[in-house]
Amino acid sequence: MPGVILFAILALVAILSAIGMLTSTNAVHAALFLVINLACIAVFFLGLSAPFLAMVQVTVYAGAIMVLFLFVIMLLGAERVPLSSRLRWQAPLAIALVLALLAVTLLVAFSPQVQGNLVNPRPVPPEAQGFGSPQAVGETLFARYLLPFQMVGLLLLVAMIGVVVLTKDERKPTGHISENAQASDRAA
Amino acid sequence: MNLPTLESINLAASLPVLILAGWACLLTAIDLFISPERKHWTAWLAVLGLLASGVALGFEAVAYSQRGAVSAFGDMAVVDGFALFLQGVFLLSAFLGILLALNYLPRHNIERGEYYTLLLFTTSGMMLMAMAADLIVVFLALELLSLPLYVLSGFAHPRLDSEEAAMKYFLLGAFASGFLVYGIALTYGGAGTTLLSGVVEALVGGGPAPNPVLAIVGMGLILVGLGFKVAAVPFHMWTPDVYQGAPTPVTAFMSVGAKAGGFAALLRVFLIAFPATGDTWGVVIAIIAALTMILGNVVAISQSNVKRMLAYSSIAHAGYVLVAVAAARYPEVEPLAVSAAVFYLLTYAVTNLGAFAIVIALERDDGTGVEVEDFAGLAKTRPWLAIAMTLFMLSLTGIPPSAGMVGKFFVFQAAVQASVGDPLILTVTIIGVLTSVISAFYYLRIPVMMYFRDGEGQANVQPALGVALALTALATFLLGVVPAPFLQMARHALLTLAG
Amino acid sequence: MKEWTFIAILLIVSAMLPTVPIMGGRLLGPRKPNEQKSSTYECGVETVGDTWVQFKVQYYIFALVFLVFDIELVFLYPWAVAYNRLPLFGVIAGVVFIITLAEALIYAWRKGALEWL
Amino acid sequence: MLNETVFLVPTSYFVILSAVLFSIGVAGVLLRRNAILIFMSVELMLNAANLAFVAFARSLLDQGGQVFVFFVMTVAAAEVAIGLALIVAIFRSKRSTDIDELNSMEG
Repeated sequence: MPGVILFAILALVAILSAIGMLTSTNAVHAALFLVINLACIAVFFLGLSAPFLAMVQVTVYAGAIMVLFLFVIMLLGAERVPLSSRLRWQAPLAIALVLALLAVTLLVAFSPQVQGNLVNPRPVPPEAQGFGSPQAVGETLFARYLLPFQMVGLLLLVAMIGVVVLTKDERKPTGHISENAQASDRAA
Repeated sequence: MNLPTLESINLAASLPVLILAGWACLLTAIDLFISPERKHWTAWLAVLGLLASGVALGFEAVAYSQRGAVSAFGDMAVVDGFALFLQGVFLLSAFLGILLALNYLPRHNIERGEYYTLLLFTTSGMMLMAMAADLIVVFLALELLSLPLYVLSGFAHPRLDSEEAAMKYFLLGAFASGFLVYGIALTYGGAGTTLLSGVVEALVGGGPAPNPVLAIVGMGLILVGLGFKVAAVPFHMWTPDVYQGAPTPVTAFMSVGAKAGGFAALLRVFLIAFPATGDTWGVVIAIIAALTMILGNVVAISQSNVKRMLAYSSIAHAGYVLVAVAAARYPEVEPLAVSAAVFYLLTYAVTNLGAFAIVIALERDDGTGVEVEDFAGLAKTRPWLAIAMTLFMLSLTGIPPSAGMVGKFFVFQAAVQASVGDPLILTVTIIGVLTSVISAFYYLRIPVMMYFRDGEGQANVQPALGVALALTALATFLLGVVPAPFLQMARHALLTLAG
Repeated sequence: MKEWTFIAILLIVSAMLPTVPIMGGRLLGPRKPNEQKSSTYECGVETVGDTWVQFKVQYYIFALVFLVFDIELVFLYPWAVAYNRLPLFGVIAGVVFIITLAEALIYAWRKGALEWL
Repeated sequence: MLNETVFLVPTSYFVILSAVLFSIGVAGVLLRRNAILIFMSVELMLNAANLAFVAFARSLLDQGGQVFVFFVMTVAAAEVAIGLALIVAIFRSKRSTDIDELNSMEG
């Protein structure tokens, strides 16, 4: 029975931190709430026998991506964030839409057919002992998923080109640069 | 776990994509050593890459006609008629995209080598999307297609509206891929595999953990994700601002390429993975198609900026292709409907790139000059330009002798065949015909402005743009007058199950 | 299975080490704030300018380049671990991946994304 | 301890949790105005999908689900790289990240 209790605690922490991120006025607090959420999910990965993914989640997601978010928030000093939504009718419509989405997914998740044939996790059989370990992930990745692997290589190259194009400005300065860009360059 | 052997990877079948992607990487390196003044060399090298990929595609098509469809990269990708025909459309639109940009970029002082390499990356993403046989490849191809487009739409980045366009496109794109990933997650849960051919077994009760209800909810979320990419109605809000803000050659390529890529994914996922639940998604897509056609055409009437008008027209044309997709759920109509949709994408690509080429010709350096009034009196000052624009507008409306007419006729023929037992498709077809009539109003407004109003319609057609204009005008006319060879090719563009 | 318990204990202990003294100090320590004590300490000098001083974009580009190569590393780890059980083209795929990202590095370096000053 | 006994919780619990987190993410995107917060909500949505993926992979004992999560993470990282570069570019020329001020092109 300890599993359900641990699951309940972690699920509660995850949901609360997600709501915290949603409602916090300070961008830095929102980022830290998201880090807590990522940590909870990393522990879930550990529990679902995906240890390698848990480590990747911590190093890549919480480690690199959230650091970048905090970096940008600090860089832009944009941490005082107004909570009020822009148009009056926008908020209720959005909430209604989200509740409908939630209702559908929960309805389905609780429906008998789904519950019936959802396979519950059996204890890991001896021959699949290395399930989720880096070897297992590596073997599957480099045997069956070769094409996606190469596409990720291309994606990272494109991301690098995109970053350089968007931030480095190497054109000949002529009249076309709008004055506020020059102003901000002088100020930065 | 079926370990793929070397010949099941068979690189030969997917040679066009490999050439293009490899050449894009190589060109990124070569471009580093080209001085800023001679960036057009990168453009011509990119065109060279496209031609090489086109030649490989030709050989592959010949091989395909002999031995039929074959799967590549294990069972991750499939090379069938559908993939080859669409890869041809992507290569053509990329080639015209480069021609459009060749003179536009230096004139607006945003000339950088990366434009052409990013264009090649987007095209390789689209080609991979056309041959995807696994939901992972669909997702990654969608990302490989979208990331360069986010950067390209923000290419004139000190200019604020280009950055805003990129920002809106980026946020909506990320939001859509969030839905797509969650949809794939639920489909994986319901079917036990992400292979498209595997999913179809699970829905019928086979597969490791058959859970059809979960797979159907997943399918709905995938439809939302791809709906954003194709700019169908409930998810189209981003289109006008992004199309207006992005540099015009990027808008032209985005309205043609990204849309065709989105439809490639839509057709492949829904016709291969979810044929069994055809009646659920068939109704939804038919309703979305009707809404898209109505809203796209009606709102376009009130637009004075031609770029925004073409944005709403691209939404409307997505609606017509969606009609073909909705009709394709009946197995007996599927071959005709798929080739109709694919042929429509070809005609739309050629016509829309031509229309945008003329908008580029008229656009002055500071981005103005694209209002409808600026076309006044163009017939007198630039007669050839006026004739070409009239041809494009006729084609977009679907009036003979243009390519658009054949495309629409083909789609409506498929829809009529499908609507024999289905009143909904019948009503959608009627709506389609009515909205085409409405669209005549805002399309033909421009030829009227050119011929019957006087004004000093001035435009500068630079060499590369002239070539693009000539090609698109010729193609629109030829596809309209003698469509037989292309229709024949489209008929071979059939979907086959992978693996 | 036991190694996870060690990691769990490590996490708990490392979490406790900083929090216990801070919480202890806050709860047990006497609280007598005065104007002098509660001003921000800037080595005895009055603070000048606001705290969110802006730094150069250059640092930000460096962080992005780090992110891209962090991902590469995460992909190469399973490649290295499952190296001996890979078919030939699995190895070739890894090599092609490394070459692609080496080119990304050359591109970033040549375009000056790696300058620091 | 963690692996064998503890988490033998039925898979539907994880599906429900990921559905709730996904809905919170969607709400975040629709309600917040700051570009960075919208972006974080998208990350939350992707994380909810990752959780569902790993739960299904565990119940089916199929490694494919975990590899997909691997790819989702790298795609999210690439998206973050470009998205934040865009946010910085916009901020340098407009000094604000409030997305409803991005209206210089109202139709």
